[in-house]
Amino acid sequence: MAKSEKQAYDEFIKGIWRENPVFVQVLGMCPMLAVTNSAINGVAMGLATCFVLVGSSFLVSLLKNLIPKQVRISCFIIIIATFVTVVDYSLLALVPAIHKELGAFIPLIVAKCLILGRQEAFASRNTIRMALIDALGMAAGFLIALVSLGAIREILGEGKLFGVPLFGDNFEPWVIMILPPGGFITLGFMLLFFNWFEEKKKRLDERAAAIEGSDI
Amino acid sequence: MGDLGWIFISTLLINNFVLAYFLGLCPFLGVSSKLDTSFRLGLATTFVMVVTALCAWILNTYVLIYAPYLRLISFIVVIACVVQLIEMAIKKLSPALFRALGIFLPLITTNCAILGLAIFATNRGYGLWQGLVYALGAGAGFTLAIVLMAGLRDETEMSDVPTMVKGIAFNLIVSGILSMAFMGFAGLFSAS
Amino acid sequence: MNLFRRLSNSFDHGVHPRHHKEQTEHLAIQRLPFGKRFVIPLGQHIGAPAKAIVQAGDTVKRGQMVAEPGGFVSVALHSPVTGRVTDIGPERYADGTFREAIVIEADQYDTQQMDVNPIDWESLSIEDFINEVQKAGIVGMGGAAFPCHVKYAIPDGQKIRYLLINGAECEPYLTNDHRQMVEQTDALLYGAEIVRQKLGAEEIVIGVERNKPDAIKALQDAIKPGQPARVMPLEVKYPQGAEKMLIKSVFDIEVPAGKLPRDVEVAVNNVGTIIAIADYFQTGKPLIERVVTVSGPGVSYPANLIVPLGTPIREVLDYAGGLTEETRQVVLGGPMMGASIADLDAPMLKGSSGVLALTEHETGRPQEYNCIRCGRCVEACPYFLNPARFARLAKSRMYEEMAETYNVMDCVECGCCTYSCPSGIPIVQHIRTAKDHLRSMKGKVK
Amino acid sequence: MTQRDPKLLIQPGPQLRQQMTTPVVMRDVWYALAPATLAGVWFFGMGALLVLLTCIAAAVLTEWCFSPEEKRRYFLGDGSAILTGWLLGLTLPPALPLWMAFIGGAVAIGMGKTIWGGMGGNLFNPALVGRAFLLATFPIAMTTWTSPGDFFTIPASVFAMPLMHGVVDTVTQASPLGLMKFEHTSTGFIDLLFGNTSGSLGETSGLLLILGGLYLWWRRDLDWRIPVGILATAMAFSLVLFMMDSGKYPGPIFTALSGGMMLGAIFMATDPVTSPLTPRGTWIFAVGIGLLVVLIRVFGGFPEGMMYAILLMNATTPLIDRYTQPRVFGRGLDTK
Amino acid sequence: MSEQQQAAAEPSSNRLVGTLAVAGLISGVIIIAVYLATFDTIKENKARELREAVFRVLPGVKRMQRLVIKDRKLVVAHTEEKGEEPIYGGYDAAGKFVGYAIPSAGPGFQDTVSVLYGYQPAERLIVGMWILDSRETPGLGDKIYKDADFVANFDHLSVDPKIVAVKKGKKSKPNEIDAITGATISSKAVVRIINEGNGRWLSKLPEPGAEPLLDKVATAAPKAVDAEK
Ligand SMILES: Cc1cc2nc3c(=O)[nH]c(=O)nc-3n(C[C@H](O)[C@H](O)[C@H](O)COP(=O)(O)O)c2cc1C
Ligand SMILES: Cc1cc2nc3c(=O)[nH]c(=O)nc-3n(C[C@H](O)[C@H](O)[C@H](O)COP(=O)(O)O)c2cc1C
Ligand SMILES: Cc1cc2nc3c(=O)[nH]c(=O)nc-3n(C[C@H](O)[C@H](O)[C@H](O)COP(=O)(O)O)c2cc1C
Ligand SMILES: Cc1cc2nc3c(=O)[nH]c(=O)nc-3n(C[C@H](O)[C@H](O)[C@H](O)CO)c2cc1C
Ligand code: SF4
Ligand code: SF4
Ligand code: SF4
Ligand code: SF4
Ligand code: FES
Repeated sequence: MAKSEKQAYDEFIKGIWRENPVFVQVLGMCPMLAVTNSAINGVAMGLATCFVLVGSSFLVSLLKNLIPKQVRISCFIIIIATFVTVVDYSLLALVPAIHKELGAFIPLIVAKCLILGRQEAFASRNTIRMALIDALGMAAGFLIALVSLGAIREILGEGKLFGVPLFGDNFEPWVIMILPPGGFITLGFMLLFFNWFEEKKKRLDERAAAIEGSDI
Repeated sequence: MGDLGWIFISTLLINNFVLAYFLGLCPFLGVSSKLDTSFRLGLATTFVMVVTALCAWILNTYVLIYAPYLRLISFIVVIACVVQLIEMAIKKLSPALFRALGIFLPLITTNCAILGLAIFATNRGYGLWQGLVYALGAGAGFTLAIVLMAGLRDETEMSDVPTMVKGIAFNLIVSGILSMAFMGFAGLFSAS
Repeated sequence: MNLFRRLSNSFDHGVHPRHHKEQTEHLAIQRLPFGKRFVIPLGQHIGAPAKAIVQAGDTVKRGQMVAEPGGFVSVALHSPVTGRVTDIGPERYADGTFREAIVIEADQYDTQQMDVNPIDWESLSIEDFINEVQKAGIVGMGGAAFPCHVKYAIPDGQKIRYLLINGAECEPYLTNDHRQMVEQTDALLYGAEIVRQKLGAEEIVIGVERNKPDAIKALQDAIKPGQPARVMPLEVKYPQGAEKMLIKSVFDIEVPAGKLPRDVEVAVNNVGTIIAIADYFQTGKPLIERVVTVSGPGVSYPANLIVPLGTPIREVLDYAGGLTEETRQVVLGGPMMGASIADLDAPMLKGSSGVLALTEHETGRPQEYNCIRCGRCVEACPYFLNPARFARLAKSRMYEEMAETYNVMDCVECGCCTYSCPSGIPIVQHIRTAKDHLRSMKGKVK
Repeated sequence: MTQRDPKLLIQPGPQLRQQMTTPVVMRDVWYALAPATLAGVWFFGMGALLVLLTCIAAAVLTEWCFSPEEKRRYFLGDGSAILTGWLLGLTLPPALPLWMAFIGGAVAIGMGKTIWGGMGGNLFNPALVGRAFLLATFPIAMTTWTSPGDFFTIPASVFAMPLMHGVVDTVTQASPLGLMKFEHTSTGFIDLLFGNTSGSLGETSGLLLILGGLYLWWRRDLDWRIPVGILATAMAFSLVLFMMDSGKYPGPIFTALSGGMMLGAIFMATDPVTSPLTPRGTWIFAVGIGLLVVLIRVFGGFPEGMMYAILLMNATTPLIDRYTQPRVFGRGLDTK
Repeated sequence: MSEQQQAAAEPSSNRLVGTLAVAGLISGVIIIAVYLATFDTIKENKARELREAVFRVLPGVKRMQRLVIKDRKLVVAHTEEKGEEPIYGGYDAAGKFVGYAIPSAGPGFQDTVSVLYGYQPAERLIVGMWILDSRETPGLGDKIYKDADFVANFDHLSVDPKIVAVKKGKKSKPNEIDAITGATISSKAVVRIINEGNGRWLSKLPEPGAEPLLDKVATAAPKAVDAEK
């Protein structure tokens, strides 16, 4: 069982780092950039996406043997759309203030290839347990990305984090960060940082390999 | 609110779907640096958008007032079916047009800008003509953005962009600059 | 813009380098004394190499044919001196390669008189005329060394209306054509008349840049009433002498890409070429010597010299006072189109119009910067190409696009783009690389 | 016997080069900018000079940090980073906090130039990328214009703590364009020409900028089509509007002399790197800028449209270049 | 899906349609369940939002009701109909008419701005203004609702001949407001939107004193709620 534990752990972690849907696969960005101008919006959008992803992965892997191949995409989409509608109504009922900011973009979760892609690539081929773990991992990765993006934009753009002022009254907000260009630029620089990190790691690995090689 | 001209200018320039709403980013960032392809993708998208606006209006007027909860599902299903039908129709009627636009049609169906258009037009309570103009503006805006981007990328393919930046990160930052430039249109025709 | 260009008799674009002609333009042509050893490469013209018809040890007379044409696009070679053939074998060429050549040792005691006779050109048929020109070894003296008679072989259905004589001499430093126009005006007009009549052309037009007023005047004065000839003063601009530019300037006709001047009913010849033809038919002297400008800040006594072909470059330079300390580079031809050479013992050829010694000041290369897209090259290119694009595309090895979208093959390598680039980008070099690549690819496909 | 002469160089042709080099071009632009800059500093005082120097320092520092080591010497040596900082500085409000100016300079080079591969690779005017970023980031500080004042008094806002507001203690006054747009008041022609108005350093003295432009034109560093095209288009467009309603719309002279029009048309739209290569393209580019400037100034949300007009046309430059290739000599003729 | 199943024969089209139908059915059931579960809350949220806005723009108002133009007459209409453009009537505790709350919208700096403003017909005054929806720039344009000074401009503002925005501090006439420095455009947009609303509505409103009476039956209904609740 240890092996499967390890495997499950790997499955989970890969979504957060190695195959992070945002930073590595750069998927499903559209609604994300529009709404992540504050950390709380990032959390809300992230959770909404998580719910849809996990819910539909569960259902898809549950029903995978019943759905004929020819109509699987349509079925997936119907399942996803169902969950999205559920999220939409729930947010509207429970947190109308947040729904007002995200509202228009929530239905767009349907169109994110990230979610459909997970159904197609993973949930429809794996056990319920693995599908759930995979979905949770991806969702966590997505959530982390959204929250960090929202946090950066909120900190610079308003001097706050989750609405709490950080720098005192005299802070000069960087308005661009909450405007559309700020979304592009922030994500661009985050990816840049990711690339830089990966490159650095690769170079270190190479050097380590070279040293090992020279020993022989 | 009903000024059609302003709706068009606004969606084309001020609230450009790509540069201000981040819709249709995948084709925008990923598809191509080939001008010709981008332009045709833009045209096809505009076309699908207009059809979508029409469908959305029909649904909103005749179906969804009775069953608002079916909005999302019905939009998706109807858009997918209609695009499929159009694709078949074009293939039959005009092979030339099909060669020009056809291969893009299935791709476009999954593009969030289309669904976004239907949802936004509904949220704004647009009527038929307003919705159609909105779709036209959004499609033209998408085309404008993607064609400009294709030009920029084509040009930079030959310069020595640092490897670390190359790829999506670079495209995003360039989009940021483009989006900044488009801010110049803010307030157009609403101030005077 | 266009109207302005028309009024000043010129083409669009091009560059205005300082022409530096003042060093030699007033110096009468002198004769370079005969040296000892002459090297006559068999393939010094465009087309098939000539075939040697002498053997080592043979004695030859000055003006005697030593090699016959190796095909239709090929010409005969003649001995520049009376002497003895010492060797036939590979000899070093100015560009450093080795090529088959006939080596002739001059007879120190000979008077170097020629045993030749004038030719009655008027009775020659056009075919015989072409044969004679080929036999005389005459090639284009404007630099390309293209066999002259090939130009005269007009296919059926085409005709020549104008004989255009290229006296532009747009390359800086060079004044050999200039001096010939001044000193050998009658020979030039006589030669022109021969070619005109043989080709059945209606008119002779001599295009001369305005910086040679004495040549323009001399020609105008010498044209006899009734001779269908006129002189056309041209704007001083490089590359005014490139044949298609010249045709544009003179007749306002664009020779379509990939076509020849004859497709627009024009034949273009260099001044030196026409004089060589006049010499041959008037006296029977084949092409064994040519006028060469020796100039540049690196020589002490610039001059215009009649140089027997095959003379080592060193002897030409020595006659002009030798190279000064500051000399960094020796160029064969003009400074724009000419090639720099490192081997001064290589021979002077039919196409060598000048020997220039340049110093650091002229030849120093600027630090290469990235292209700043300033557009100077675009506005310099007389062919309306986009050299900046070439440089960029070539850097990314996108050669096919260069040819398909941007017509790189139309480039004549005139060098205007490189000349005008403030970022010091060797654009022409990039273009040559691309062309070489494209040609080799084409070879492979076929 | 056939010995290669060791002293002689072999170089591919052409052997001659004209004398102009990129660093010389850049330095020419410095000289051309100097008089207008000095005048601006004279009008606005030491504070403005500090803002300008900060921009230059930030630009150079950023260039140094991010250019690849092997190219660093050339990138810095060509003097274009200084020029970018300088031009940015000329477009900023004279009382802008220095830390903001620093960010502007860094963004101009970092986002406007180095990520594009350095000199020559960028497709947007770096100085304007920096300015657009600043305007969108600190819109209030960037639109707080002070009137020309005493030379030695430095506004306190200049020394604001990093990340904090600057307190503007000098007299603020709307720029001529702001007055025009929001209050329909025109500023005198003479004031505009000599620069005694509120605005940024480089917005002020039209006359000296024109002189600088003439110098550059004489040195052949500048494509005359761009300033001429921009000014002609903008003036014609505003003349049409002016004739329709002279109370509401500014006249052509005001349009030409106010705001960043001169600086933009002469020094920024002409940035060779970001303007089209082909002569025909250059005309289109210039006309496009002229139209956009007036459109944004008159109908848009901003009093000044020069920056956005240039950036927008920068974005179209690759397309313009592609579709305005000159007709190659001897091609595309209608031959029989 | 396992290899064997994939290799199996094509499922019949009945099965395909059936699967889709079942999927649709299940999803329909889920959606309707959620819809019904959230229906009341959502409705209540919306009503509350509107209510709050109306009471904000009409100070002193205790009750409200929805009014529409029908046959060129302003009448009470509790139920929504398509194509209607409603305004809201506000009444004090005694049931006496106080003023109208009029929605209007138009282009702002970025996008459409929706405004609700209170209008008192007797004195021809604007008595309050609230932004229902806008996408103006945070920190600049959003001051049209975040800046209390600006909102306060719209208390006792004369609509004759029309409202005018002037530079901050220059306000001198009863029909003028101070624009926000740095957001002149948004300020002017609000003014223009209100002027447009007035243009659309003022001529259609009944004579002062002839306003529709407070509909006793509807008081408890969500459309006209008691403010003290
Ligand atoms: C860029 C360029 C410049 C040229 N300049 C001259 C020139 O100044 N004088 C000249 O006689 N030929 C010049 N030529 C060569 C002419 O194009 C052409 O070959 C010559 O005039 C034909 O005469 P020829 O065959 O008698 O030499 C030039 C060629 C090129 C490509
Ligand atoms: C196969 C061939 C045939 C040519 N025929 C002619 C011709 O009939 N007439 C002519 O003027 N030039 C002819 N040329 C010469 C070229 O057009 C050109 O004059 C020559 O390459 C010298 O180049 P330049 O004039 O640019 O120096 C021919 C060249 C080749 C390779
Ligand atoms: C990024 C940015 C966002 C802006 N947003 C708004 C806005 O939402 N509303 C507005 O009226 N002005 C906005 N402006 C300012 C206008 O462009 C214009 O400069 C301003 O209305 C002039 O106002 P003033 O004369 O009151 O300073 C913005 C400016 C920038 C740079
Ligand atoms: C005439 C001229 C104008 C220039 N204008 C600008 C400018 O507006 N902004 C800028 O950053 N650099 C300018 N430069 C400098 C340089 O071209 C610029 O930094 C490059 O864009 C960097 O790649 C200019 C250079 C010249 C020769
Ligand atoms: S498939 Fe969809 S989500 Fe994925 S990259 Fe393309 S558009 Fe984006
Ligand atoms: S696929 Fe569509 S939804 Fe997904 S990121 Fe791209 S445009 Fe947005
Ligand atoms: S070398 Fe070629 S590209 Fe350059 S200017 Fe001459 S013809 Fe044009
Ligand atoms: S002249 Fe040089 S720097 Fe200018 S555009 Fe041409 S290649 Fe680029
Ligand atoms: S003189 Fe012009 S190149 Fe020969």
